[in-house]
Amino acid sequence: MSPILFYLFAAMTLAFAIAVVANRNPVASALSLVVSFLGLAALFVGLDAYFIAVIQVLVYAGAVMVLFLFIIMLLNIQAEERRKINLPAYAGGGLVTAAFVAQLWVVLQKYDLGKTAFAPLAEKHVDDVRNVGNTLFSTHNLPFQVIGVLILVATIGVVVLSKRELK
Amino acid sequence: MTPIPSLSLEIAVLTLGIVMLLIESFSKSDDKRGCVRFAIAFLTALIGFSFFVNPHGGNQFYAVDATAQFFKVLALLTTIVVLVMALEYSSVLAKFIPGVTPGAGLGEFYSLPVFTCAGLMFMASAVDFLLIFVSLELVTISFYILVAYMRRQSASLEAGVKYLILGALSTGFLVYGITWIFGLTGETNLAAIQHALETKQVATTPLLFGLMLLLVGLGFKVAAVPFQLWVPDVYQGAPTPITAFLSVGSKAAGFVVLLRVLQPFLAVPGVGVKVLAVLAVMAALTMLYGNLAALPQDNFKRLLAYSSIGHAGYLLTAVASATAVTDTLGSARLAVGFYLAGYLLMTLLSFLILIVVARHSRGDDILHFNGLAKRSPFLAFGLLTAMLSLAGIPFTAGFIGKFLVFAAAVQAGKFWLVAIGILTVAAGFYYYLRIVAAMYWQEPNCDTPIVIAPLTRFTIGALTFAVFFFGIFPQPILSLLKGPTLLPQTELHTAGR
Amino acid sequence: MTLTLNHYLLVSGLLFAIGFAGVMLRRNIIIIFMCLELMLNAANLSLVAFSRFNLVNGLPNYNAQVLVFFIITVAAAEVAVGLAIIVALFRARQTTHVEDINSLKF
Amino acid sequence: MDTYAYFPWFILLAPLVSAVLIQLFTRKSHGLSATISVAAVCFSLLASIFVFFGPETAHANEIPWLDLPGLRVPIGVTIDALSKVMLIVVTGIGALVHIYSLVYMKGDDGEARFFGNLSLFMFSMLGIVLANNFAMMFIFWELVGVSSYLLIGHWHTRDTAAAAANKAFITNRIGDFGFMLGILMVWSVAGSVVFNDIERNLHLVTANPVFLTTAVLLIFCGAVGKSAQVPLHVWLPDAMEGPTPVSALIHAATMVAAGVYMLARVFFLIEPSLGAQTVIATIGAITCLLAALMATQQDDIKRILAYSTLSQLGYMILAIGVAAPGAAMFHLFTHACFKALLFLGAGAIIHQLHHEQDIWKMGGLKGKMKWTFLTFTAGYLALIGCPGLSGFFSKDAILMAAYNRGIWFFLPALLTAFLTAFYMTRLFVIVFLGDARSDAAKHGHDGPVAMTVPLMILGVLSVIAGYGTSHYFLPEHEEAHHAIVPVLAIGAFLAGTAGGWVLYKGQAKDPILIPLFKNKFYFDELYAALIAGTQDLLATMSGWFDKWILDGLFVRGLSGAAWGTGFVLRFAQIGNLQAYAFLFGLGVVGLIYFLVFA
Amino acid sequence: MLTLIIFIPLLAALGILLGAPARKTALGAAVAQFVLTLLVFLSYDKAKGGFQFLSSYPIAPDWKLNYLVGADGLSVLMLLLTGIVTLAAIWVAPKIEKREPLYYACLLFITAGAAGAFASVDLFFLYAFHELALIPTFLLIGLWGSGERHTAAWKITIYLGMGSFVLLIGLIDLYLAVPEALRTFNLIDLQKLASSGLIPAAAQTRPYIFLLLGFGILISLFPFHSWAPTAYASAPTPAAMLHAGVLKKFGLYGLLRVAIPLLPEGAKHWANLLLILLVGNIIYVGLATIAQKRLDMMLGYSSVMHMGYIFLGLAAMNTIGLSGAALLMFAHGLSIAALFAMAGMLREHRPALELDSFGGLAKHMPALAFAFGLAAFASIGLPGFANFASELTVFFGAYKPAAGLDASHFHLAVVFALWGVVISAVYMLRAYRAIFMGEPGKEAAAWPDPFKALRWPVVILLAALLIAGFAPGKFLSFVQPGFEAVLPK
Repeated sequence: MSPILFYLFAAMTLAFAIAVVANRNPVASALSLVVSFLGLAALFVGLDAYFIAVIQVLVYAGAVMVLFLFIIMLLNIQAEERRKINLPAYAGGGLVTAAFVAQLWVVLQKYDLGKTAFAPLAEKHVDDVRNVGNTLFSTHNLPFQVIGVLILVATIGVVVLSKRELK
Repeated sequence: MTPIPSLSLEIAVLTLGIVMLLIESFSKSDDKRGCVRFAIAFLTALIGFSFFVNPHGGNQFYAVDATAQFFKVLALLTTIVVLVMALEYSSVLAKFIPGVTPGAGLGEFYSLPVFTCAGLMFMASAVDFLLIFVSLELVTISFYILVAYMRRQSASLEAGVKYLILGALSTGFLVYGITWIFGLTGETNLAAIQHALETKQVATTPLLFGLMLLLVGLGFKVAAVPFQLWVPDVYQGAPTPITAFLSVGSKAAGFVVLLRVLQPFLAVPGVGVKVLAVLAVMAALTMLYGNLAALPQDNFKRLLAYSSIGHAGYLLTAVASATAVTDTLGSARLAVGFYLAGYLLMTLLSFLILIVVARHSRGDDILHFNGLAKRSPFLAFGLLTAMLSLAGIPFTAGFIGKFLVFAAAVQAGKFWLVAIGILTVAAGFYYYLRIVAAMYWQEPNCDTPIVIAPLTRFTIGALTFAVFFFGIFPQPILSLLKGPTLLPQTELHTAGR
Repeated sequence: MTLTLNHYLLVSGLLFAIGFAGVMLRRNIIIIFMCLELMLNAANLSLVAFSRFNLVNGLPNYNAQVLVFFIITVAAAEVAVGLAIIVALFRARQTTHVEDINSLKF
Repeated sequence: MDTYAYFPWFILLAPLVSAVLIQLFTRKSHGLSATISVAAVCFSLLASIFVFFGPETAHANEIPWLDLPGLRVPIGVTIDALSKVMLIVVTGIGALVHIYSLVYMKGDDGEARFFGNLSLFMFSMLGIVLANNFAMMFIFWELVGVSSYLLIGHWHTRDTAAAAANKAFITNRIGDFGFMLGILMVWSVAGSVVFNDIERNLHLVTANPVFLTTAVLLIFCGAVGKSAQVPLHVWLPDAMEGPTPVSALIHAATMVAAGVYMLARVFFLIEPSLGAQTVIATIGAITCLLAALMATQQDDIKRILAYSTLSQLGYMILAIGVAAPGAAMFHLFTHACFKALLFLGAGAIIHQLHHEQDIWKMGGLKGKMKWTFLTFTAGYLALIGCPGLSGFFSKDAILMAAYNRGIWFFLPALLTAFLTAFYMTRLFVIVFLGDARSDAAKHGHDGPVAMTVPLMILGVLSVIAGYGTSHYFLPEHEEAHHAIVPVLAIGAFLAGTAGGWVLYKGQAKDPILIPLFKNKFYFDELYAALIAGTQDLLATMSGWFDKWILDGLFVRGLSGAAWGTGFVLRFAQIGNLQAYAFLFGLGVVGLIYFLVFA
Repeated sequence: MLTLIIFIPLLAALGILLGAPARKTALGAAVAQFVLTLLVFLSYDKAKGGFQFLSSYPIAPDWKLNYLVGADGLSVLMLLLTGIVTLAAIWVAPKIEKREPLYYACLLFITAGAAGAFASVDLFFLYAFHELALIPTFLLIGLWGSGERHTAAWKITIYLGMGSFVLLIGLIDLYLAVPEALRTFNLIDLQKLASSGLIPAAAQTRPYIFLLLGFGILISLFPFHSWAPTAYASAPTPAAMLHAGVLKKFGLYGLLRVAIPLLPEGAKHWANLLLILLVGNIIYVGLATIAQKRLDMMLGYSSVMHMGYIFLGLAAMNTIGLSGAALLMFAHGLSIAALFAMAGMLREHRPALELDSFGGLAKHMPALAFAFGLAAFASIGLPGFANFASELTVFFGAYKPAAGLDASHFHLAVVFALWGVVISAVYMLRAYRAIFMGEPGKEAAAWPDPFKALRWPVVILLAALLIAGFAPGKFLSFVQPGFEAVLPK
């Protein structure tokens, strides 16, 4: 991926991520999130992870975001009412974030190996889906089964937690 | 008999869960108690079978070793007692969940712990970040549901939300930490990571950074300061059986993962010592926070929450003293294992009695235990046992646990931790004995007779006995804990290459 | 100028930090939840980057990609359960505002 | 082992058996108790006489009491000239006092208890006499302290008696403090507490003169307490709160002399240390002078005698200090006779006058209590050193020894002789001569036979005790005999008697008043202030510190602080999810800093 | 046999909790225990020496941990003390109005714990058995105590609980000080290791200070004593007797059995510290005792003070000192138990036991006055009682301490200790005078002489004191060979 595209998508991802946090309107936040994830998917493509990129778009931008929006609509949540802004909390949160970023920066500076470029792949076009699928269903079968259980449990949970009260 | 493959235990538990779900779906009767009793019997039988599983085998994700077997037994045991609690608690639960008839909607409440149990068992065996992550999330997500289960009680929902948000936050850190570790070593299997760390030159700073992120995630699971804040609120709000499950199961699994995850890094120069130091600081803070903040509590459930933080501190002390490689006295793994076993018995005992008493006294404050020795000497004695064990009085399992923890700390020469430990133990004496004082010194303020279901009575009796038994004869647990080292030396090389 | 691993790691880290900041700063639970998703995705990004960086036999490390797949799945399940809880809470208290849910304290 | 070896044990055990029997079984029966006690003491007396005339059995059999490596404490007896005569004194006077007490204590509520305690005292005192080692002596030393305590406090409902008993015991304990330390010091170098062993290893003790002097002086502390020497003399006058027979036996004749006896017993230690001798002699001289001065202004008949006892004890100590233990023992012997006599006489008077003790409320008893008067006179003359009576000889021996040592020891002794004559004459004149000054005194008469017979026996003894006995005590070869000493002594005697006679003949109240003497040089006040200023103050301070600082600040404070910290920590648990997330983040950042960058 | 001594009270306690008649069962158990301890005392073969009556049961083979009981001369003596005081304490217990079964069960638990601790030849059980008494004490003081009983119960429990953990650290440290292959909890084996120099001198100082502080807290070593007076003052009579008389001796027993023989170099290293603290016990606490206005507090403080003498004997680290200390433990246990027993009788009339509220009791309660007088004099060291003989021995021992210790420091300590004898006379006589002497008040004249209550319990205690006082050599010969064997030459 050319650096320009990288910068573009990275900026897009980050900018809309900030928008998620900054927007007062939940719907706007949700939509910003979708755009951010799209940017992310593009970055995945740039890393030759096509399957993941597709999944990202399908699951996140498709399913999860719809769910979010759906709930926001269902609960009819308006823009966050203008409550008193808790300045110390904002300042504190900001400071912690800044500190975390600073630490991350230093860590990256000390990670010399990370300053090298990516090595090229052995072949130009990798059979991404096949490889992932192969791994998933052969060697990584056990965690995959556990994921299945997890989804079962989540399903039960959602049913239990949101089934209607019978009067 | 021929050895049973280890994985069959988890499969059996999952099958049980699914069968319970099917019964819930297709059974005409609303009364699921028979089903629960069956589950209890089944799980009890599984504990028996677990001693016959093949001690070898496993693969890159799934280890079969003494630690795993031991923690699986703990998970099964916890689940059994939680189910007993759930039966005892069902009348309370029924009030707070929607349903036409009294028993409706309870079936899931009984089956979810079984799935959680499977998750805990997977965690006990997990030696690859993939399986660790997945099984951890299985456990966590079922806990989200269980904590928020009482939909009509806003406290339960509030607890659910808090657990959800903070849990997800910690998951974020955990995943990010795994990312870094993977990125630096190129492996997700712990043995492979160890191999990589031994052979490859890995940049220390990013490694520490990743490790710390990992510790954040695991620290959350085991309720270590400063990631303990969810504990009191969630414990108090959750249905009591779930609180017990959280404080025992989740914590035990957290510690087994912590022990396994730490293992590869301890030998790395410049990393192991620092990690242990940071763990020691966390341990000290955790002991102090849990035990001191418990002092002014008046609600027994919340008090147990703080106490559970305190115990996490002792366990962390042992982890932070992980230097001894042998299985003798002073080994951290032994200390953690035994401590957790004792902690399990006494905590479950306390919660079980709490459920019974709270139902009859209509409240779970300390003053509701006033004069319990007169109202029900049996319960009072059970709770006395639990409190003594939690406080660390000899001849109880809790004492042997503390003994091992302190032995590990002394062995490691961490005397400042020991000093804090002693101070906090003294604080612990105060708040645990407050319950004893309430039960024995005070006059009862309500004299409704306490009726105890036979199964509950039996469980209380058995747990009480076990607390004393393992306090006097620690050898059975020691033998269980003895065994091959943490990581399977076979199949070091991962398949993904 | 070539792209290095650190470029991706930086983006991922910033994304993580933004998500984290959102969790600390926003007061609407649903938005907090979105921010948590941001954090998970930040991890995904660095995972994919590392996977591409740590080539195995000239191919990306598929271990990591499978992990990303799992993370996405788990995140989806988490969102489902989480939103169910939030809905239940909203039904009980008519709010999704964190400051309103502090009956359990001290 | 010959039969004689058993006798010392009989002497020792008879009173013990009596004491135990009385305390355990016959408390209710006064008559029986008294009989048992008297029988026991008579038995001891008889046995003592046998022993006295028996052969010297220095190594009678021993019973091991403690037997540890390096520390052997036997219960064993020493029979030598010293102990033989002391046995006779103790049992003899003891027997007389017991008999006397039969009458004196008749009808007392605690008669049985009294006799029980008296027997206990006899046992303890005889133990001191017979002891063949320091530790055993210390055991009985303590026991006489206790029996003295019990007997002084016999009338325990009286507050003054209780106070006096406490004072006596504690003052003695202070003396014992030094005594024990001295014993330890000697033992630590000599390796044994048995007198014979120490004597054998004397060179080890004397190797270091400073050490020796310290040790001897510490041992001397014991004597200071027991024999009521300045500055630990204050208990003895107060001890007169006890029944008079007790005063006679314990606080005049025997127990208080135990200090002197002990010093004589360990004289082999004192002998090599001139420094210690000087200190001992000085203390003795000061005591005899001060006590005599105090005696001149007392009004209580028993107190006058008590101060006189102090003064005479001072003499004995002085004698020890001037290296004349023989003279000291001689004086001890004669003093025991006449002082017991005087006390018993005073007791007879007090008994007949319904417990009146103020000499100014007596008077004219010469005619009414004839026997008492006669015997008292004998004792009086013996005490003041009337030539020809026992006191004269013994006092003369002491004065001679003091004179030989130096004029500074001799002069106080001489002055004391003068004062003794003065105050005893004062007493004698006021009590027996002149007119009766109270109703009780008008109706006085002699006591029953059991009372007068002991008086008579003692009276005879007081007169004759000086004849034929001196060789028994004093060394064969006198160093130097100065004629001037007896002359001066007789002079002092004459001057004192005359002075007393002239001043007090016919007086109804005291013509002279010297507050310093009357108030006993303000020792009691000084000590009261000292105790209040040091011990009580320290006690109060310690008590306060313990309650408020150690327990309050540290123990309760610490637990309070823990609780308070817990209370504050709870506020981290504010219930707000956002706050939790923030703290969580803070923790993350902090720990990353700590782990990665610190 | 030793197992029986431990388990008879335990079984009796369980029986009582399950409904057996409380007082009868308890008394029966106490008598049985007493007879057994006496039997052990009489049948102990002094000529053979060492640990006898050994029996063991494996508990945790991984740690070479066994339930191992046995008794040498010291244990035999302490067991006898336990038997005597338990019998007296249970006998003297007054009528209990509420929850009688629990009361007696607690007492029996305490005695079982004490007996177990004294009979264990295994470090782990030595420690564990002692703790058996902690909670019963808590319940006893809190439920049946007097005055500020709750505060007192909290203080003693938390203080001692914490002390026990300090002690535990010391024991662990000691266990780990031995080379790994040889590690054991077995005291006999440990002793062999120590004697053959396998516990290096450098590794002895740290465990010793932990043990000293841990045991010290249990013994109320200055300045960790403030739990004791209040607890004893508030505790019901039998509990105070058992605790002050027997249980407190456990700490000393531990020092004698564990700390000093196994860690002699450590003991020497810390000897000066111990001297300072024990002088604090004797002088400071002694003075504080004088300042007390209540009999129970005074007795509590006095028992703290007397610990100083025992420490003095221990500190000397020679046969004389240790033997004297051992006998003094025995003697002090009996005398303080007797005093507390009688204080309990007085408490029936004046619950606060203020000294000023009594007076002149000797007149109408001669038996009590007599018995109290004996006990009081015993405690301040009257010859004829074991206290005197043992204190004397301690002084001798301390004056010539073992080689390697600074004798001049010990001389100074002995000076203070001897002065303490004066102090103890002051407070004890003051109290005796305030209670028993003087003119009795009107009310007091009507109080009956508790002759019956005194008759057996107190007589047993005093008789034992007298026997040991008259023949201390016999008792010392139980402990002396043992000490001689373990002390470094």
